[in-house]
Amino acid sequence: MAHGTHDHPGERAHHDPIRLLGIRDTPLSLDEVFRAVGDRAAGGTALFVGTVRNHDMGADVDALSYSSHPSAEMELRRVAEKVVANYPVRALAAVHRTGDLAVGDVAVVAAVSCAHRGEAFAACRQLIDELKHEVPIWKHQSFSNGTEEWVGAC
Amino acid sequence: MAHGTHDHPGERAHHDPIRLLGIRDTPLSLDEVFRAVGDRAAGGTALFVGTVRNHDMGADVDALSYSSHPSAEMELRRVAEKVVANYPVRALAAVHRTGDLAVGDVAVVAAVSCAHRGEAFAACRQLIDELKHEVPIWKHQSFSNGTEEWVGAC
Amino acid sequence: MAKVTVRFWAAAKAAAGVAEEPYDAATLADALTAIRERHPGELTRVLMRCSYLVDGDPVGTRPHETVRLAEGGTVEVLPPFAGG
Amino acid sequence: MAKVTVRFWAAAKAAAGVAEEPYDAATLADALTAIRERHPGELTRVLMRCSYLVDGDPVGTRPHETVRLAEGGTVEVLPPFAGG
Repeated sequence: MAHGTHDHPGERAHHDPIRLLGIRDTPLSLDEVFRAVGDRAAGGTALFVGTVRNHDMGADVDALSYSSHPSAEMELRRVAEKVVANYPVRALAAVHRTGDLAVGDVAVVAAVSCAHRGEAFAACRQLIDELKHEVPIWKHQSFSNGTEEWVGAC
Repeated sequence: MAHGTHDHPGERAHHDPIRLLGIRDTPLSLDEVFRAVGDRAAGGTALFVGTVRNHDMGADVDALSYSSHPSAEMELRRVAEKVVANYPVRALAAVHRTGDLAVGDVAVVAAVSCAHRGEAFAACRQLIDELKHEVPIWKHQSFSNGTEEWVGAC
Repeated sequence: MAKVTVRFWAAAKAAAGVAEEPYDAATLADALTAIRERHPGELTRVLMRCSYLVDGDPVGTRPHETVRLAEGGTVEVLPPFAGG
Repeated sequence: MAKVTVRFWAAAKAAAGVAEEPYDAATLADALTAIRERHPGELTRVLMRCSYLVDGDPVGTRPHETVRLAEGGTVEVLPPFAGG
């Protein structure tokens, strides 16, 4: 990443690029996450929004709930720090919803701003992939045929 | 992409996945683009937002303007159709700003919703990459040292 | 032998029917054997996919018989994560 | 020879100092030679990176001497695209 001489060289030292992390039982806002990763030096922001699908493995999803372990925010921070160590991240944010969600509700929003778009895409992809694997969050689905499932557990 | 029997099999036939395309001289809204790609069957939406950076090639950017050829919307549609042909896209949107922009202003928003996140990232990446190469839009930058530049032209 | 509290999460809690139970066990392997004896059905199946925290720390890939439990300690049973 | 209108866009328009000019030329190659003769400075440099539309259609990689111009037609000069 090229830094110009007037490019506020102290910026990265003074501002933590990890701008917003959260596990929340209230509705998520894409706009809040995008505002959190605003950075005058960043040209590109890649975002990922996970929403509740109306189907999974061919069955109709009626309702879905997420729960989390108390260590989830700490593990999310660990994942974010790994992404910041791997890519020239200007700003990063990730929030995950818990509680009861309906089809179409936003379950997770991840965003990474970088000077260039290739880095932003790669960093955002790592952030969401590792969030899903490393952060202790569980998903319980109820189907319209009356069955239910803890995703991945059985 | 697996379709369940209750997965509204006619949906893709009836709804064009290209939901919103535009070249506009008014401010862009991330929220408008995200709402345009809402789809009850899509689990993941990848988005890219390009904003005006405060620096380029080491020089401070003061102001920036985009202009476009009258064929730009048609070329944008051609790019969108290519992405839809290459990936199992549920919904796609892309808008590009023209006119005078300030540092931090949103220049472009691209979004793709798919059933799975890997496809959404790949399709969104192709959408923004080809938009930049194929759509006749030009960028003029003014720097704080008084110089100016037509990006890519000289 | 140590007296420990075993805490079940998500699918494991649903299968156990309780959030936590007391056990007497010297190692994580002993505790898991005791859990399987007390809950031979669904919970035993879920356990095959779980990871564990002992006193809050991830056990990771350490052999369970080498993980010693302390008096008054906790074992947490975490089913596979499925965020996003 | 055909009478055509050459339309300059963005950096090409800035370098030409005009949005469009009339030319007499039988092929795109002839038109570009005439443009370079009339604008030997900055515009000639910009032309090296431009693509062209003839009557609205992209010329692409066709050799310019094979692209015939029609009476009353248009040649559009497009500098490199730089959206996003």
